[in-house]
Amino acid sequence: MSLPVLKANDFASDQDVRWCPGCGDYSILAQMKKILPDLGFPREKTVFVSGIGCSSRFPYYMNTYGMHSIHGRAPGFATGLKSTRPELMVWVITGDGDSLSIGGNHFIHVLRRNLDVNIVLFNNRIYGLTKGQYSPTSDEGQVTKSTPMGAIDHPLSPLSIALAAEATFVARSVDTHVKHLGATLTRAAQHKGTSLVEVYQNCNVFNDGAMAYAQDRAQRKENLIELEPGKPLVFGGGKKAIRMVGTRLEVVNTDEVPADDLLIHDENEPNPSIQMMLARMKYPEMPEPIGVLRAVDGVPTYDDQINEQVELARSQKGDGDLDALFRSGDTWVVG
Amino acid sequence: MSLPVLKANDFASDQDVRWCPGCGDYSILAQMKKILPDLGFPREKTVFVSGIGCSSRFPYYMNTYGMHSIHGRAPGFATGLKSTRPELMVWVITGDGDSLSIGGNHFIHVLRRNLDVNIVLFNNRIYGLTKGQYSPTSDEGQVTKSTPMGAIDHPLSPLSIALAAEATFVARSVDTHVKHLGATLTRAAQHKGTSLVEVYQNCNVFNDGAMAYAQDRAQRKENLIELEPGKPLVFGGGKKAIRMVGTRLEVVNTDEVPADDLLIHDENEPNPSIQMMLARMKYPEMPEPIGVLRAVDGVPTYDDQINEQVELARSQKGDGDLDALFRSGDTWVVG
Amino acid sequence: MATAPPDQNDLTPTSTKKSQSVEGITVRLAGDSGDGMQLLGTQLTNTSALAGNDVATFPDFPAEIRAPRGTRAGVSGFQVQFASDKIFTPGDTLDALVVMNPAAMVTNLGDLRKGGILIANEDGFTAKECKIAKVESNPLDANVIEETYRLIKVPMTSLTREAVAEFELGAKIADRCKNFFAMGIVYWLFGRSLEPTLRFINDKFGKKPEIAAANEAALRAGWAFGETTEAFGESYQVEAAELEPGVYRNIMGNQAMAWGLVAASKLSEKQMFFGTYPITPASDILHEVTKFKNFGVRSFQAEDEIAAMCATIGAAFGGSMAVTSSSGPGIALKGEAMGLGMMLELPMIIINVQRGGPSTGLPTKTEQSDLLQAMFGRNGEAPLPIIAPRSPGDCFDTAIEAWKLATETMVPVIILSDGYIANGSEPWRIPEVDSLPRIKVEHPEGRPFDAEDPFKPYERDENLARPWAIPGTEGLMHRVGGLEKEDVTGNVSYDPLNHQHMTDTRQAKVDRIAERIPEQEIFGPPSGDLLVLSWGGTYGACHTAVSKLQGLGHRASHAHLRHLNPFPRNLEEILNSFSRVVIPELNTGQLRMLIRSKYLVDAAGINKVQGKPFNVTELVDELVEYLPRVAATRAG
Amino acid sequence: MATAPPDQNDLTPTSTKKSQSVEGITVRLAGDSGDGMQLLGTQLTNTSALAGNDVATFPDFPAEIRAPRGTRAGVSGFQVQFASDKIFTPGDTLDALVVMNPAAMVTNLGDLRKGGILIANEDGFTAKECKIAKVESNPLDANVIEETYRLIKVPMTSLTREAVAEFELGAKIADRCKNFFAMGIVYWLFGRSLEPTLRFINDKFGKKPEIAAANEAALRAGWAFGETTEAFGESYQVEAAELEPGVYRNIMGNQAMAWGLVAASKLSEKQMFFGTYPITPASDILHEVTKFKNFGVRSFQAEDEIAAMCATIGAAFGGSMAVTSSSGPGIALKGEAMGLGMMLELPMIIINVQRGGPSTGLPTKTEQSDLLQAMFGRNGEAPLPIIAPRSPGDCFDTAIEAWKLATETMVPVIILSDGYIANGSEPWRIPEVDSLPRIKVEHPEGRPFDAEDPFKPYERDENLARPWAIPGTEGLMHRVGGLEKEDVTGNVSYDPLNHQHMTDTRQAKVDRIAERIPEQEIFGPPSGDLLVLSWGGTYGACHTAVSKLQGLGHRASHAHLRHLNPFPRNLEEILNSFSRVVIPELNTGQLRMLIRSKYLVDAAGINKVQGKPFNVTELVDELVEYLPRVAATRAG
Ligand SMILES: Cc1ncc(C[n+]2csc(CCOP(=O)(O)OP(=O)(O)O)c2C)c(N)n1
Ligand SMILES: Cc1ncc(C[n+]2csc(CCOP(=O)(O)OP(=O)(O)O)c2C)c(N)n1
Ligand code: SF4
Ligand code: SF4
Ligand SMILES: [Mg+2]
Ligand SMILES: [Mg+2]
Repeated sequence: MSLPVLKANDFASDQDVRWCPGCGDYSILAQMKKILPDLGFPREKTVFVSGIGCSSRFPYYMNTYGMHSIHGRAPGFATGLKSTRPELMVWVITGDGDSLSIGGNHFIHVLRRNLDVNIVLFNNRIYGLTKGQYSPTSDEGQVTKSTPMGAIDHPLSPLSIALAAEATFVARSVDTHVKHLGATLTRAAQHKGTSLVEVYQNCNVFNDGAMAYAQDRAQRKENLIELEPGKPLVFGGGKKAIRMVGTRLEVVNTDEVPADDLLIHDENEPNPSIQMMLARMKYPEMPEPIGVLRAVDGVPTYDDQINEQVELARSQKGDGDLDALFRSGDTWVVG
Repeated sequence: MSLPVLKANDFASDQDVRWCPGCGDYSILAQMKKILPDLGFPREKTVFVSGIGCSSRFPYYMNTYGMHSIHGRAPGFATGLKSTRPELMVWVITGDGDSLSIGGNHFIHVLRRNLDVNIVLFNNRIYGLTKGQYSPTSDEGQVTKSTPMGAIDHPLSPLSIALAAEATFVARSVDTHVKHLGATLTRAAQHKGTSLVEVYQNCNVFNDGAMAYAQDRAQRKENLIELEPGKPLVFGGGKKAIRMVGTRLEVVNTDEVPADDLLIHDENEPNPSIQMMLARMKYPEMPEPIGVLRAVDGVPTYDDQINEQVELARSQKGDGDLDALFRSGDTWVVG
Repeated sequence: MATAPPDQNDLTPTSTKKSQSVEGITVRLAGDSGDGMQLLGTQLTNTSALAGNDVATFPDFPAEIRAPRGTRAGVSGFQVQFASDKIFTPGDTLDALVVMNPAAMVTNLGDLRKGGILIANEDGFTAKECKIAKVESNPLDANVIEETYRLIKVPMTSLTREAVAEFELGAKIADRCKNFFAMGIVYWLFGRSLEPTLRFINDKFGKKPEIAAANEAALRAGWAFGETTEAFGESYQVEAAELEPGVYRNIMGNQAMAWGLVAASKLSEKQMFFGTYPITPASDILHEVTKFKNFGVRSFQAEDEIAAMCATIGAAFGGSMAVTSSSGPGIALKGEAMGLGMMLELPMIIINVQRGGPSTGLPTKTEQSDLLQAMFGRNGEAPLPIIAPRSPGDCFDTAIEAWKLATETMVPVIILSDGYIANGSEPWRIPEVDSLPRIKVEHPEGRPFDAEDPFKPYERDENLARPWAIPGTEGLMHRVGGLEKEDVTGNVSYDPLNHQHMTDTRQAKVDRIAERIPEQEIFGPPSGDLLVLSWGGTYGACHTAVSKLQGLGHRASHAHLRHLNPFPRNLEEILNSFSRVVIPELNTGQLRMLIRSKYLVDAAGINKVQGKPFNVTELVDELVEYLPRVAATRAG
Repeated sequence: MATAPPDQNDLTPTSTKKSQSVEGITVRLAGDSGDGMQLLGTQLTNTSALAGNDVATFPDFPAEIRAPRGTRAGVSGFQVQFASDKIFTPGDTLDALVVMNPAAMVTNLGDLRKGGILIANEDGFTAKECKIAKVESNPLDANVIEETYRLIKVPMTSLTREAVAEFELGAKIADRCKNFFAMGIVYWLFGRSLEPTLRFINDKFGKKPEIAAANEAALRAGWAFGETTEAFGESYQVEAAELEPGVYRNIMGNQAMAWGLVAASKLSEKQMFFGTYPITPASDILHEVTKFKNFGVRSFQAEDEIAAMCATIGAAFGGSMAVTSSSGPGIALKGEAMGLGMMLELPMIIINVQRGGPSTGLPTKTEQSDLLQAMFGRNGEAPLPIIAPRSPGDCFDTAIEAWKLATETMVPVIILSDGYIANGSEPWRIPEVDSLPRIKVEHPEGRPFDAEDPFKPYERDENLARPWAIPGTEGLMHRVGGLEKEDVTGNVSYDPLNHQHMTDTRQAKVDRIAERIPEQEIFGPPSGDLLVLSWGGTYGACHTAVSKLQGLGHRASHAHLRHLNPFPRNLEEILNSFSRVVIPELNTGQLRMLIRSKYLVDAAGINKVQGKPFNVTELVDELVEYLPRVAATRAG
């Protein structure tokens, strides 16, 4: 079958985009429209499911099937959809509040089930749509509308939680780092099993610059490590890297330690403990890793298995026969 | 103030205990009644809050204040209670379904907030009260009423999830190992911040023997490691231990490797990555650790902080004055 | 395959004692949860059904999995009525009561009619057992018992031990056979064939031959005890009932619901997705449905009810027959997502097997108190159709109708079952599969995408249903969501008049269902002194009560609602044709409030909130109060 | 501290033009979300209130945080009515409309009365802006506009730039000052003092003196423009209204709610716990309440609404004044836990600031469609008291009353506010703190534990309230939970008659509140041709409409319900005293259904589901249809 060659714009719906000018969401939308044609998947087989939040308006802007559902529950909808229609490419679009506050439980469960969907978590560390309350990823002490004296909750790391749920694909990217973002989304799409991509996204209205250390082109070199499989974790223009000493990670200068001492990134390692160490690296104490932290293949997906059981049952018992069912067990005749 | 000396039985309510004969819950109840008098806390300052499940009947049997709430939400109730009444000792009693299925989100959030309550998670790897459906901790492939062809979800580890939420106290014990259980509950009670104790509990009606490897006195020596701070992780009657090679853990014979090579347990290490490795050790591939995996002091608790902000505000602005509030900003006089 | 008529089998001994023919018998078996009363009851039910009786059952088990042995809380009961006439309830007062211990006796005796047969396992009435049951002295010794009932004390435990001694099973296992001994007595007493139960024993314990043999020995010993002991004078015979000809089987409500769903799936050529979270008394639907994977059923035990509801909507969006089930507390959790389901206008089924409320309430007891929750338990104006089965077997038809309404209207349909019909059972005439109604479901076809003429997801047909375009269909890409949407295009719209129009339309599409469902039927004359209006699981009791009133010469009729939203189009006319309308409900008057509001009819209520179904007698007693005295005299 | 009367201040220039005195003015300011219309509106409101007018406001902002600049979706509006009489609504049709761009003009023009003043920022009407707003050609050029309205085109952007040129701010910042220029015009037109706004500018921009100076310059330039341009003939004066004497301030509904809560906390000597999850339009209550930590307020932003509700119950169990707030979708999520709160019989407040439904609906719009959800949105029989404020300022009293009812009844009380009153504002007479009612709350005292005489947590007082014994109290240890509980002891009970008793009692304790709340008041004669029955945020429109009908000579009265469950004890009598009862609601008839059902009164409805409040005129028009013609003539 020859597929028509689609362009980014073919994935744009006819609806006006309604994010604030300058919002990081625009860039994620642009990258999504850009990578989708290359995946070679027809528009009608692509579905975007979202919760509620600024980020969750995303599906309206895509010329695919879409569902703007309710707050925090997108993984639930995706589970029903993908389990019954495994041939579709399903994306889940969510925010930090949507996925980690009200939706934290569904988030864990979709990951542990390894449903073959791609989750893009727009992390702006704030509730955007409701105009600026702190979120589970906001900093301790952060002053927001709901925390005039500073937030007292200790923030959650979406990547840590995902790793604890033994997610099979865990990655991070940044709204302004468009190439990296596009590449990361592509890899997420290609992974079989649940893919999680956390995207640092600037909310320029309610939390402007909260992640400037990662978004700003100049700063990002010093503060981010672009992970590459099988390579050491270098940053700072190749001058610095990460070493594991005993059970801890530390920053070293590359010209001061032998290359063999450096920690080599293994995204395929099934035991997530070291990946968890990476996920916990936090600015300003440490540089933060972006790219694919974990990509483990071969773990059965929920959608495959639920459908395999149906096939197996059919092959074992034959296609369901209503009449036989009705007459199973004790029956008797009247008249 | 001299407190009356209480005995275990003083903590028993007048209600008949209604678990199945042989249920592991009895032993946990017995240990709780046993350790409470030694904590020297009056009964009226002790509160048990539970969700729904066999395990969640627990509060009815304690002669303390108690709330048998709704399914999965006990941490929520505990948060309201402890935030406003920090002087109370609050216990949360929950099951594997209650805490990890419907209640998974509240579980994570209470842990990340480090509310100073003690959570006892009765893990029988099954839904007991609803008569035997699989739970988030049931084995892959487990055949239950709701999974006639075997469960296809990959199980969750409560300890891993807790560690990812940066819980400050994470422990495990076993219903049949009564001494260890009592000691672990005591340590949980003494910890400031959220304490989580997972207890392997036998449901002899719907999942009998699922954890016999840990509950059976003979088997447990081979299959469990009793963690002790600052000590190597030995088991098998001292013959075997754990070593960390590169980024992985492995079992070694103690007489074959130098003592210095053995992994030493550090429950106080703030970075939970190694503790996560312990939490992931799973029978039959590995022995499983019991005892305190993690105990990190000095992390501010939610209840302390919420009350400190109130005090601080009072000291900064003075005790709230209604009249001043009403007259703040623009006012005018009529008549 | 239909089994051979039971009497052709010679495995059953024949009694030589006198036997009396009666129209029907109501018997309750009560013992400790561990005593196997539910099994005994099920066997007696099946056997009676196989004997051609009409049967109705009411199992009543404790809230605890296994409450401490011997306590009142641990008593498990099973009531069955079998009769040679059509019956609609498991009976009010008991003709016979079997009790295995003191707790069972004290908690159940109140329902035994004066002069009824009380069979007690004497061995279970030790001083220790009496203490556990919190009774002062052995209740069997009270004079009043022998004076009021026909008491037959049987040392079941010891007799069973003797009967199974040869198999050397050890006391514990041997004692487990005593329910079969009790069963033997009961079978003798009511002239039941042993054969179906012997077959059951064989199927169930076939792999453990001694156990099978011991149970058989206990059953036969019980039967022999009845035959030989002086205590029993005669046995009772209940002739076969005149049921509609056909092949029958026994069916429980939750089972019938599951079967109805799978039938609807076949009839609509749609594979079923069943997303749920376990909860009493709904879980058995999941347990049953999940067996039907070879019918294409995908069952999903979600992390909670909210996820279950959302997954159900997701599956509906994908084009499956999507179903979710729960009970009151779980339905409360689903409310927000149900509102979205309504807004998306996708077909699905939401089953509520009601239990005693509020909050956790009385999980194992029955109630009808979630009707208004079904109507209004969502934010905003969110009308959904509601239908309710009236008996265990009727759950089958209700499930099929729900799916038909859902697909032809494009709307989630709520089914309100309850614990009483869910766990009750009755004979069910097996339908010819070909006779079942096909359910035609269509999806719009694909076409090349045309930006100038985009697909219109909220264009409507004559039922006001929108097209069910599913992902994967070329060119029909569209987005749905919970924000108000523009008529026809489905785009987000904040336009005031559009919101009014969409609100009105969503209401109208539910209302219009009334044009397509059958008119309300009425049992009895089309006008008169009293209309008894009921819904759901109280059908049997209300029907029987009205029959009795009619038998007494009253001008009383019965209308039993299956459709609760919308109501049948002729309901108003019916209501206005009676001097008095009375609505019996197992709640404080929920249907009554809807009826009064809608039709301004001064309907009275008979309301029972006790976790139990209505008794026919209590209904009759209350209903006559609403009837003119003259009628009573007329009948007298 | 009350500020000095505005006219003592000489900062404001005085107009030399003619000025006409009018009774009231309704003006709407509309522009892009980025244009600062909400600020302009708030300033005009405050200034008018300070001038002694009665004022009422209606802000109407887009659903998006910042919808794309210049689009229709991005239009933000603020309507204010100020008058020399008491007024109850922000006005129906506009006397004046200020529009900053084409989108604002086309979306708002429909509400401007014929001959009304239309002030347009000419500079905002470029071809590009017209295109973004999707209008064909410049709407200012249409002849019909000049013919229908008094159009005044002002090149605000360029005039502002000129006015602030001296500060060399750069175009972007300079342009931000143009709302102050517009404000200057408006202030001139309605003879408003510049002083409060100058003070505001100083407070707000004090740290950036050039910005402050530029804004002041723009404001003064606008005023000067009004004074000098030919286009404006005369200005309008609205005299001070005769309000009850006292010290006044302006207050918004959500703010008043927060203040009422904190007042209730003080009055009951109970510290407040406020557990919530943000949602439009309720979040501002959280934002306000959380400022009051020095009042002992502990606010908890939970992970979701369920946790918020549960934490609220936990805090109530602990003895705090516990409050939660949300809007429709969040309330749907709380349903299950609300049922538990009811079962536990603990006092707490549950606030629903209603918004357009169903599902996500129209989050920024108003509606009254959650009344039946409040009544029935839980499983089982779970009655809860419901009260509703009628205006922004009334939220204060409602909060206090809710806490009083909750504590004296031991029950969660639901407050139904709505987006309209939550975001609207009105002058509020500041109460003397001493005049506010004390709320007496008692907890049973401790005593040594006595196993023989255990504490009875479900013993009741004359209000059927149970004792509020809190953890920490010696000897009173007890367990609560969601399973049905035994009367008096509170132990779990499956007893059928106990369940009936407890169900009846929970209902009775809510019903009995009717004995303690005031009788329903009525505006107008106690009997007549028409009773308008309303509730919640529609008070102002209904009151004004009925006044008009009365003014026309109709025998019409108005009863506005604050208590929705239970209803006031004299309501039936009132309903029966009128030939016709009409219930206007911003839903499809929810109160109507309750009234019809309960009182069998054939009440009609006026129902608007458009996300907008009622207009007085539309109400009057519809209401006269229910009045005898003769009355209309009588008036004519
Ligand atoms: C049940 C429910 N609760 C609350 C809300 C209000 N609400 C909408 S979005 C949101 C949080 C948004 O934060 P996030 O998920 O981080 O998305 P963002 O807007 O930052 O992209 C909240 C609290 C809602 N719509 N529904
Ligand atoms: C809202 C709600 N959903 C479902 C249920 C039914 N339910 C009660 S307990 C339970 C699970 C029990 O499992 P677990 O938490 O492991 O406790 P256990 O009985 O095994 O101790 C379920 C599904 C309920 N009571 N409420
Ligand atoms: S509020 Fe923040 S996240 Fe939302 S659209 Fe605006 S900038 Fe983006
Ligand atoms: S069902 Fe299992 S967990 Fe529940 S009481 Fe019985 S043995 Fe214990
Ligand atoms: Mg966010
Ligand atoms: Mg369990």
